[in-house]
Amino acid sequence: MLQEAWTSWLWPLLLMVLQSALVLVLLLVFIAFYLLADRKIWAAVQLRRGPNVVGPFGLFQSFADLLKFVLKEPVIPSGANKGVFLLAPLVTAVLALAAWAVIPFQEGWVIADINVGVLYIFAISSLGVYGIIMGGWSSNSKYPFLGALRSAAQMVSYEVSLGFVIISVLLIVGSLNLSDIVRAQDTPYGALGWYWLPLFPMFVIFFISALAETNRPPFDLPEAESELVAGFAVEYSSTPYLLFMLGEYVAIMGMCSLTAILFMGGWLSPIPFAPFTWVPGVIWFLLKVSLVFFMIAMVKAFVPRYRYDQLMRLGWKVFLPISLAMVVITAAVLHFTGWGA
Amino acid sequence: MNGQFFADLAPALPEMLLAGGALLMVLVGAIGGDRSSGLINVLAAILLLAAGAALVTASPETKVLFNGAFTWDAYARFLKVLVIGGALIALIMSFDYLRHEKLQRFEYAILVVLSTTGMLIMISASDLIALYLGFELQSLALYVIAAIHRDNLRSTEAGLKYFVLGALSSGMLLYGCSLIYGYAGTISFAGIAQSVQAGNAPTGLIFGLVFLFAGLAFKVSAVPFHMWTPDVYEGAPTPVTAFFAAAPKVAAMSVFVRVAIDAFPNILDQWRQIIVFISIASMMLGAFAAIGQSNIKRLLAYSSIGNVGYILVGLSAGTSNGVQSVLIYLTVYVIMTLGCFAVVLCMRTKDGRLVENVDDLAGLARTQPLMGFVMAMMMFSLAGIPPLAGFFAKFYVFLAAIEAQLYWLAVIGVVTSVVGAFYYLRIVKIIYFDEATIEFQRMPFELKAIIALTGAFVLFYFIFPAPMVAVAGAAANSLF
Amino acid sequence: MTLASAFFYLFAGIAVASAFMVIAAKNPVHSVLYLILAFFNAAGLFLLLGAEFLAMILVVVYVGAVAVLFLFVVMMLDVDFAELREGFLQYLPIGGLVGIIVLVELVLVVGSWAVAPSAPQAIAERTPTDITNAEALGRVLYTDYLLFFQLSGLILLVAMIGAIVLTLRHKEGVKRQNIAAQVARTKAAGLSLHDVKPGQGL
Amino acid sequence: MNALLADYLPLAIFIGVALVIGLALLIAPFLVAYRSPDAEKLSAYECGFNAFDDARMKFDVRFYLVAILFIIFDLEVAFLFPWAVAFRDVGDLGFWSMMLFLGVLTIGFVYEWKKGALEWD
Repeated sequence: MLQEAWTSWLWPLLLMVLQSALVLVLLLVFIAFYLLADRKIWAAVQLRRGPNVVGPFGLFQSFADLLKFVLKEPVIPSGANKGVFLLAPLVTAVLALAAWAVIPFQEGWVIADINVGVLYIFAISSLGVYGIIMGGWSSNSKYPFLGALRSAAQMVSYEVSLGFVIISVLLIVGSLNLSDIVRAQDTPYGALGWYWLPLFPMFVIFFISALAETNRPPFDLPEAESELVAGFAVEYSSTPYLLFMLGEYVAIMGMCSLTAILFMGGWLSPIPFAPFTWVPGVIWFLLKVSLVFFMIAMVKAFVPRYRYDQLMRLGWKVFLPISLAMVVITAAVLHFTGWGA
Repeated sequence: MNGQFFADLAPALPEMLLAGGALLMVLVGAIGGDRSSGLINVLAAILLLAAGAALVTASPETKVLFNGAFTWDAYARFLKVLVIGGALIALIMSFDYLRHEKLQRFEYAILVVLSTTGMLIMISASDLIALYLGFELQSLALYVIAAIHRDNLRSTEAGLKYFVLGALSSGMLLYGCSLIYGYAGTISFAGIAQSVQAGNAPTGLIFGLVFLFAGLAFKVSAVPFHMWTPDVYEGAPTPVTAFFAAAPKVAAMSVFVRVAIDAFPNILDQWRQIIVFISIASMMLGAFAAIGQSNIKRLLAYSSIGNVGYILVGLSAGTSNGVQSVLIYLTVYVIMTLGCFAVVLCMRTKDGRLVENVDDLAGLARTQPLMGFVMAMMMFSLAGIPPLAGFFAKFYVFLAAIEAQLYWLAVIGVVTSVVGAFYYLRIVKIIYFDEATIEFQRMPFELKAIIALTGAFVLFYFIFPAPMVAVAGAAANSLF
Repeated sequence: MTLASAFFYLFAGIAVASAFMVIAAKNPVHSVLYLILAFFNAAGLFLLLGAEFLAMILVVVYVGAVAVLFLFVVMMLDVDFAELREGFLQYLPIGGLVGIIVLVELVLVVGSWAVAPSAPQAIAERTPTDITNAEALGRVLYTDYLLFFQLSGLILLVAMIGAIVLTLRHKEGVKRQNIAAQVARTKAAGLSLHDVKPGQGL
Repeated sequence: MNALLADYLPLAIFIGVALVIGLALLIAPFLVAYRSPDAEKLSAYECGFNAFDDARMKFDVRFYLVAILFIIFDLEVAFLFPWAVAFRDVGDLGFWSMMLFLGVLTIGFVYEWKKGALEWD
C-alpha cells in the first residue's frame, strides 16, 4: 500500500521538487558569478580592478554581499503600506525565477515542457512591471513613486515590439514550444542557419528591447541614481532590496537565454560536425548565454543613459513600426515563396 | 479566394463600404488635421448615402454569410435603410451646430460612421458573437461621441454615465450570451431555436435570456434600464442626442426582435412576460415622468422611453403583424424624433446661444411660423392624434396586440397615450398661445429642409400609407 | 485525477475569495491586487480545462495590460477613501438585496440543472485533441470566423481613436526634439564667425 | 488532457519552490538581523526635509494614454500568436485577413502618430 503510493506518485513528486530545487540553486549560483562578471567588465572598461578582496580575484564577492544583506537591518518606512511593501520584492524575484521553468537547457532538459512556452515567458515578463509599481507606490515617498511611474510606462512600451519580434520567429517555426523553436534551427548550416541571420533587424530590436524591459542601462530610468536617487528602490534595504536586485539579474539572464533560444539555436552547436557536436548542448547554451550577457554588460559600460522622451520615441516611433513591418515582411516572404513549408 | 468569394460577400457591401470609408477618412483626417473636418463631414455624408444606395438597390433575397454569423434579408434591409437614413440626417443636422460651437473635430464624423457600421452588423447578426461585436463597435463609438465636447462638464458627465452604465449592460448581455451558449451548446440563433423546445427549456437558458434582454433593454432605454437616458440626452451635444435617439435605438430594437423571433420562437410565452412587463413600465414612466420636465431634451428623453414601450407592445405580440407594426412604428418614431431635434437645434438666440427650455418656445408660432407649426404637428403626432403619422403607428401596434389577445396591454397603452397627450399638448399651447420672450436666429438651410420634410411626412402620411405598410409587411414576413 | 480536482478547488476557492475581497478591501489598490489574484486563478481554471492558450492570454492581456491600467488609475488618483466608504454603506441595503436576489436565482439555476439535449454533442465535436489549442484556434479564427476577427480590429481602432479624442492634450510652449533637423544641421548653418572689434562687443 | 496537465505540474512545483526560496530570503533578516528603528530612520527619504504631504499625487494623463495604447497593441499581439502558429494551415484567406487586420491597426497607428499621441513632452 505504502509501497504503491511511493512508486506511483510520491517519488515522482519528490523527484520534481528536487529537480526544481537543483535548477533554482544552480541558477542562483550562476547569477552570483554573472553579477560579479558584470561588475568586473564594467570595472575593466573603466580601467579599474573591480571587486578583488573576497576570495581569489574577488570570486566570492557576491556571497559576501548576500551575507551582508541578510544581516542588515530591514527598514520599513512608517508611512509605507507594509503588506504591499514586502510583497513587491517577493513578486519581482519569484516571477523572474518562474520564467526558468520552461527554458530548455539541452534536448529534454527542461522542467516543464509546455506547449505554450514562449507565451508563458511573454506573460511572465509582462508581469515584471508589478513588482516595481507596487514597490514604488507602497513606499509612500516621492522618488520611488516617480520611478514606478516611469518604469511602468517604459516597460509597457517595449513589450509591444518584443511581442512582434517573438511573432516573427513563431511564423517560421509554427510552434509556441521553446524546444521546438530550437529544433527548428537545427540545419546543416550550423550557426548560419539560426534565426539571427534572416531576422537580423529583429535580433537587434529584441536585444535592445530586452534591455529596456529589464531596466538595464541605458534604459535604467526607474532607478536613475543621478536624478531619482535609486528610483523605486529608495526605501528598500536588507533582503527586500536584495530580492529586487536578484529579480532584476534573474530576469536579465532569462532574457539572455531567450535570445539564445530564439535567435542563436539554443543548445545547438554552431559548427554542425564532430568534434563540436560531441560537446554537451548545455555547454553551448551556457556559452551563448554568456556571450549575450557580455554584450549587455558592455552596453552598460559604454552607453550613456537615455532621456525619457527619447526612450519613448525609440520604443513607439522606431521599434514598433519596424518590428510590425518585419512581421508583415516575414509573413509575406514565407507565404509567397513557401519556404519552410 | 477568388471572384466567387467576393461575389458571396455582396450582401455585406454597405458595411464594407462604411468601414473602408471610415478608414480612409481616418487617414485623411490624420494627415489634414482638424482643418479637414469640413471635408470629412461631407465625405461621411456621401459615404452614408452610398451605403444607403447600395442597400436600396440590393435584392431582398435571404442570404447567410460568414458561416451563419450574418443574415441578409428583407427585414435587415428595411432596418438598415432606416438606420442609415437616421444617421445621415443626424449627421447633416450637426454641421451647423459644430460650426457654431467650435467643435470642428474630424473624429466626430468618423465615429458616427463607425458606430453606424456597428449598428448594421447588429441588425444582420444571426449569432451571439456577431451580435456582441456589433453591439460593442456601436457603443464604444457612441461613448466617445457623447463626451466629444470634452471641455464641457455636462457633455463629459453624459459620456461617463453612458459609458459606465453601458459597460454594465454589455456585461449583462455577455453574461446572458454565455449562459445561453452553455445551455444550448451553440451560438447561432437558428441552432438555439432548434435546441430549445417549448417543453424542455432549461432554467439556466431562461436566466440567460433575461440577462440578454436586460442588456438590450438598456440600449433601447426601456424601464427599468432607462436611468441614463434623461441625463445623457440632456448632457450630450444636441445633434449627438438626435443621433442617439434615432439610430442606435433602431438597431437595438431590431436585435431585440430578431433574437426573440429567430432564436426563441418556441418559448414565446416565457419571453413575452418580460417584454410585456418592461413595455408597460416604459409606457407608464414615459407618460408620467415627462409631465414635470422643463428641458426639451429631457422631455424628449422621457418621450422616447414611452415610445419604446409602445414599440415593445408590438414585439410582445410575437407575430408577423406585430413585427410589421414595430417596423412602422420605428420608422415614424425616427422621423418624428429627427424633426423635433431639428427644431431644438434651431432654437438659437440672436446672440448665438442655444436654449433648450420648453418655455423658450413661447410664441414660436408668431416669430417662426414654419418651425412653430411643424413642432406643433410633431407634438400632436407624438400624442397620437389622428390623422397624423404617430396615430397610425400606435394604431398598428395596438392592433397587433389585440390580434394576439393581449387586450389589457392594448388598454394600458391607450390610457398612457392619453396621459402622455397632456404634456405634448402643453407644448402646443406654449407655442401658440404664450407671449414670445426670445427671438431666434434664422434657420440654417439644411435644418429648414429637414424640418419641412419631416413635417410633410408626419402630416401627409395618411394619404399614402400603403407602400410603407407593404414593405414593412414583406420585411416582417422574412423573419418567419 | 484527484490532484486535478484538488487544484480545481484551490483555484476556484481562491478566485471566489479574492473576488469577494475586491469589493470588501478598504484600499482600492488592494482591491486591484485581489483582482489580479482572481485573474490568475481564472487562468488556472482555464489550464485545468485544457485551454492553455487562453490561460496565458488571460495573463498577458488582463494581468499584464488591463490591470496595469487599473492600478495606474487607482494608485495615482486622489480618492478620498473614507468618503467612498460612506456611499458604500448608504447603498448597502439595496445592493445587498439585489445581490441576494441574483444569488437565489443562481441557486435556482443550479438546482434545475438541465442542458438542452443537443448541447452535449455540439460541444463534444469541437475539442481537437491532436493539435495544440493555439493552432486549433488559429485554424478557424482567421478564416471561418473572419467577420468576428475583422470586427475586433475595427473595435480596437475605435478604442484608439476614442482614447486620443478624449484624453490627448498638447502642452503649450514645449520644446520638442526634432531628430531630423538635428541630423540635417550642417557646419554652415550652425556656426557663424563674427569679427568682434576689441572694446565694442557684439 | 491529462498529458497536458502533467506538463503543468512541474511548473506549479517549480513556482512553489521559487516562492519558498524567495520567502526564506525575505524573512531571514527579520529573524537574524539587528533592529533598532526610530522615527527618523523610518521616515520617507526626502533630501533632509520632512515630507510635505502624501507622496501619491495626480500626474499627467499621458501615462494613462500610454497604458491604453499598450492594451490595444497587446491585444493585437495576442491575435497574432495563433495566426503565427497556424500560419501554414490557413492559406491565402488567413494571410490576407491578417493583413487587413494589421492594415486597420496601422491606420490607427498613423492616426496616433499624426495626432502627436506618441510624443512625450
